[in-house]
Amino acid sequence: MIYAPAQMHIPDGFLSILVSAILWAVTAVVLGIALKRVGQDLGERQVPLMGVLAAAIFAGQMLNFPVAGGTSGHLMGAALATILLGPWAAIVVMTTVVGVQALVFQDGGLLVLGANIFNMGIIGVLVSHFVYRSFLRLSGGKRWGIFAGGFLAAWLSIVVAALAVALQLAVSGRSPANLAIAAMGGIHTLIGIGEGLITVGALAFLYAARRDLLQIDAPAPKGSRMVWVGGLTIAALLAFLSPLASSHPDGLEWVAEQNGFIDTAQSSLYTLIPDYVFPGISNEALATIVAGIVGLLLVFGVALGVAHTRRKKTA
Amino acid sequence: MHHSIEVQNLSFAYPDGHVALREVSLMIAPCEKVALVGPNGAGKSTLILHLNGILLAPTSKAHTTGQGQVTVCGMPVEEKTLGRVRAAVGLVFQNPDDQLFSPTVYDDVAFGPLYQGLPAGEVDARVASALAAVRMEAYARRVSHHLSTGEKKRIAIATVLSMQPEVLVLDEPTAGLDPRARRSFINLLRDLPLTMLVSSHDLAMVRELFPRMVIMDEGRVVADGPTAVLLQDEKLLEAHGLEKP
Amino acid sequence: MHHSIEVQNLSFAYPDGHVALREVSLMIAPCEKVALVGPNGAGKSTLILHLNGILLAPTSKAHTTGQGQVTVCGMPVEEKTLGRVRAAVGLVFQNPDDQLFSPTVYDDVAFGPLYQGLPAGEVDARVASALAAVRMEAYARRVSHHLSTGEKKRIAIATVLSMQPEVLVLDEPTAGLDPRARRSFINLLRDLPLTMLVSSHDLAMVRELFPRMVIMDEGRVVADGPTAVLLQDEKLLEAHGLEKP
Amino acid sequence: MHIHFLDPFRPRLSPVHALDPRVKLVLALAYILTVALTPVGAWPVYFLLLAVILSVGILSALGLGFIQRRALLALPFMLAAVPIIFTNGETALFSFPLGTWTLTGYAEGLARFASVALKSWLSVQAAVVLASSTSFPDLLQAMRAIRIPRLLVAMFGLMWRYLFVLVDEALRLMRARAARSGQGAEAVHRSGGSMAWQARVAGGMAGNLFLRAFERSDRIYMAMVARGYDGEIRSLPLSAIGSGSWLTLAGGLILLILLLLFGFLLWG
Ligand SMILES: Nc1ncnc2c1ncn2[C@@H]1O[C@H](COP(=O)(O)OP(=O)(O)OP(=O)(O)O)[C@@H](O)[C@H]1O
Ligand SMILES: Nc1ncnc2c1ncn2[C@@H]1O[C@H](COP(=O)(O)OP(=O)(O)OP(=O)(O)O)[C@@H](O)[C@H]1O
Ligand SMILES: [Mg+2]
Ligand SMILES: [Mg+2]
Repeated sequence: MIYAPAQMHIPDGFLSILVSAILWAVTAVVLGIALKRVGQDLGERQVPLMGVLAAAIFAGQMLNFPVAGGTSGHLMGAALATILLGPWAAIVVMTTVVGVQALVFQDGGLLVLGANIFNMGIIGVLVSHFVYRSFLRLSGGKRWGIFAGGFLAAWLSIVVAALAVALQLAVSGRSPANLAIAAMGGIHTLIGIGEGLITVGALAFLYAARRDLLQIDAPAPKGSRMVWVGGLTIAALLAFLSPLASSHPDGLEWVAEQNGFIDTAQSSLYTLIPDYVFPGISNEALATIVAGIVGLLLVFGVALGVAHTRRKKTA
Repeated sequence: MHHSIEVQNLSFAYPDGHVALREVSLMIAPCEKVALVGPNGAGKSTLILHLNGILLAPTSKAHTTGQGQVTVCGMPVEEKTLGRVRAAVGLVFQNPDDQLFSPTVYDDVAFGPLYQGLPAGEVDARVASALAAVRMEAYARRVSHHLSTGEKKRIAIATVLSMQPEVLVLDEPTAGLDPRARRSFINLLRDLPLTMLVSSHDLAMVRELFPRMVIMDEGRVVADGPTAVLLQDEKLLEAHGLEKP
Repeated sequence: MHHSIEVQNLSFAYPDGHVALREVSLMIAPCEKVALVGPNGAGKSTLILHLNGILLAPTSKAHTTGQGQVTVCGMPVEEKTLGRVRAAVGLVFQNPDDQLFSPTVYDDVAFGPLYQGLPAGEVDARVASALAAVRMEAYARRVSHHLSTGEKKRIAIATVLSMQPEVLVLDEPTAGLDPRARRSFINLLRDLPLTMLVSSHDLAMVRELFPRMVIMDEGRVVADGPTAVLLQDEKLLEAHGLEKP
Repeated sequence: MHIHFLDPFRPRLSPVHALDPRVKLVLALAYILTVALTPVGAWPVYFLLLAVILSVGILSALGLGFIQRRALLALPFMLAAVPIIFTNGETALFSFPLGTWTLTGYAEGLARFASVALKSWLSVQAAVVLASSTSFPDLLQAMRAIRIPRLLVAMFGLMWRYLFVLVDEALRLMRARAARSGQGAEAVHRSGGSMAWQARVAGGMAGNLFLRAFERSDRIYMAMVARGYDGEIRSLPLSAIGSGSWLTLAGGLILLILLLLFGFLLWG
């Protein structure tokens, strides 16, 4: 496969319905704000600019460099997008990228798309913005601030997104907290270094060729203080939560249990129904009958469909 | 003495099944300058990509989509000679923007020598002499991105000259140049003392610069001979979508 | 009757201060076909961008970096005539990939009519006739990125023909085409019954297709006259980096 | 050089391909939702869901081998769920020594893992069939129909269009780098450079790609403006959905609801 970015796209089935739904809701709200802001900031140019840059991020994820042992480093691009476009446009761009990856390339599930956008698009962007802006401010827009800020923003965006994935898996009861956090965190601490180095390389190129794109002296866009605070909060929260969760896995287990409990409660509601609808038939018997009927129908349908296509082809 | 380039019976299909080369054979002697012409899709670029192992002839196990053998400066092109083949054959692509990916001209020209692991002093010397060969000494500290197309093309050539190749292979070098830049580029090519294989649609340049010409169409070599003779053969040219310059 | 294109004393500087046009004047009568030639950076593309108001002459307040007046089909090009000007002047850029930005050929050709606010049925009819004019009827449902460069160029022309313009302005239409595609493209241009202004480095095509030729250099019009005459003037050509075809 | 193979769409003459893309998108999402809601341990339902997706796969004439190969993409992620076999449950199923530890697998954990793996496998098959039987322009229509914001749909369209152009650019960049990655004749020098330098070069390539994308977006903007674009996103009206497609939609949804009910019923 020519295209293989960091393994961070959660497939369907790996998050509980509740977690997926909550993250969809959060993502939808943030994305709504971002879409509105972007229209105000970029005006008519927004569509071509962001569409093409989303394609550039996707293509950029294919650029690799050899790391030890036949593996290679790749770019995720959230930090680079944030530095070049500002947080709001970056959120929209990353949403487009992650969306196309799921829809077209099955990289990440559709039901958990909200979570994947949240991890790579929103968290990654907020944290990058927070780090990069802070460094710019600290260094007064000097070279070292740009490069050090870019490196740390990229590194942190990867690590934080990975920790978020681990936490979501644990809360969904799909992976024990201590293992997931240690594994995801550990691996991505290394992968993040690659992301950081590539980002710095890209910044060096752009610094030489088109310094104006790095928005060094640009006034912070509207609403970016909120983003900055958001980034700070998320970074702090995860830095605090992850070690806590992995040293006390029981806490998260408990959440996972509650989560499972909700799933259960929800479904036991439905289990009442059949007894009213089909009085006198035991569940097992019903199961067999329905299975038989549905199976028959399916086979019948397939046969019909195949015959139909044959006829079309020969016609 | 060995030939600079020896292609024997090379066939190749892309992964999607499209056959791009069919039993191509081609010999080029040291210091010969040969033009490769033919319509779009003839397979010129595909052939060129074989000459430095970016596409591999099927002697290597991993690639079994074709057959044949490519030998460059006496080395068969295969997995384990790749490094040395790439140092011996300098490949310059059509669009210079695809080749200049470093912040400054210096960094770009230094890529090859640095990759080879040469010591810093040697790298410096290589860069200086490569830039001198394309007459761009003054540009070392410039940002490639801001140069004109003609200047970028020269730098692109310098990026492979710094590896001191024996053979220079260029894909459509004059495409997109205005007449003035084209003229100065032709003069540059004339002066470079290397074996040269150049693919082009610019038959006027071919007539001026290359004593020998190879015509490809639909993956085959359909003619190979003195440029002056082939360019007189209007029937041949027309049959392969070419026009007398 | 009015001229199709009337440019009077147009000067223009880019925001970075670079002066790209200096007192350019140019009149083109309806159904005339005129070529615009000159070295890279002469200002050809900049002039062309003024003809449909992408860059605006300084009659509008927002743009005060130059002076002069552009009139197209009797309408002064300014903020409030933009919609009609853009329908009257069809602009085709050099790189068809930048021009075909929609997923399918149909969507691209329908873009102009859609933004003119035409009803769906009329849009359909416009698309069909534009594709017929470039002889690409069968391509409506195709996806742009699967097309060859020559096909893309034709579709790019269809995208502006669907707006039924009076004037067609093309920037370097034959760049990057192989001889066969170039030939068929030249035939297409010959057959289109529109006023035409075409910028090009391809003097052979200019000689064949355009009775009148305008030479620009460093932002000025340096010659304007019958192609046959100007192409004989070797001194003039050489002074402006051109070569007799 | 072209990368047509990136496009997962495989044109075929099949009822699945012929189905209205809006109906297909909704059914695919409903299927995945059903899979997600089906409780752990409701094996017959999983079996039926598998029968459904395999049937659709056969109907689509894409070839089950093709679908399964693409579905493998989600496989590496399974590793993340493996530990629950050993940490979850009471009924010990098997155990083996691992150095000083003993690793015990539990029945409940195994059931949970199996259902996660199954859910993921079933869902990804549905996504594969959707993407391979629907051209992207059709998917865009479907997205418009289910009220995804117009701006977002427009960006999906542009991104997809330029994906191919820019991936070609990225491949050419990598080719150019490979062409210059040579090795000296003398073996004294180790070739390849340091990892940090290689990463910086890759970064330069990314910067180059971005810069050209920026400049391209300017030219695209001009091409759009030249044809009347004013910042508003307009599109042709959607065509009506045929009655056959409505029927398929209704039938599909009813089947999925039945399966879901059945799952809860069996599980309870
Ligand atoms: N990556 C690829 N996958 C599949 N087919 C390809 C690929 N690259 C090129 N081809 C096809 O192989 C054939 C030869 O292409 P090639 O690029 O070698 O032609 P060319 O002679 O260089 O043409 P041009 O003058 O346009 O550069 C063409 O039909 C082309 O469409
Ligand atoms: N956006 C811009 N900002 C600043 N300068 C520009 C810009 N676009 C073009 N220029 C400069 O304006 C001058 C005229 O450029 P223009 O593109 O009009 O030339 P051209 O005649 O079309 O050249 P070519 O044959 O290369 O297309 C050039 O010197 C160019 O560098
Ligand atoms: Mg080629
Ligand atoms: Mg131009």
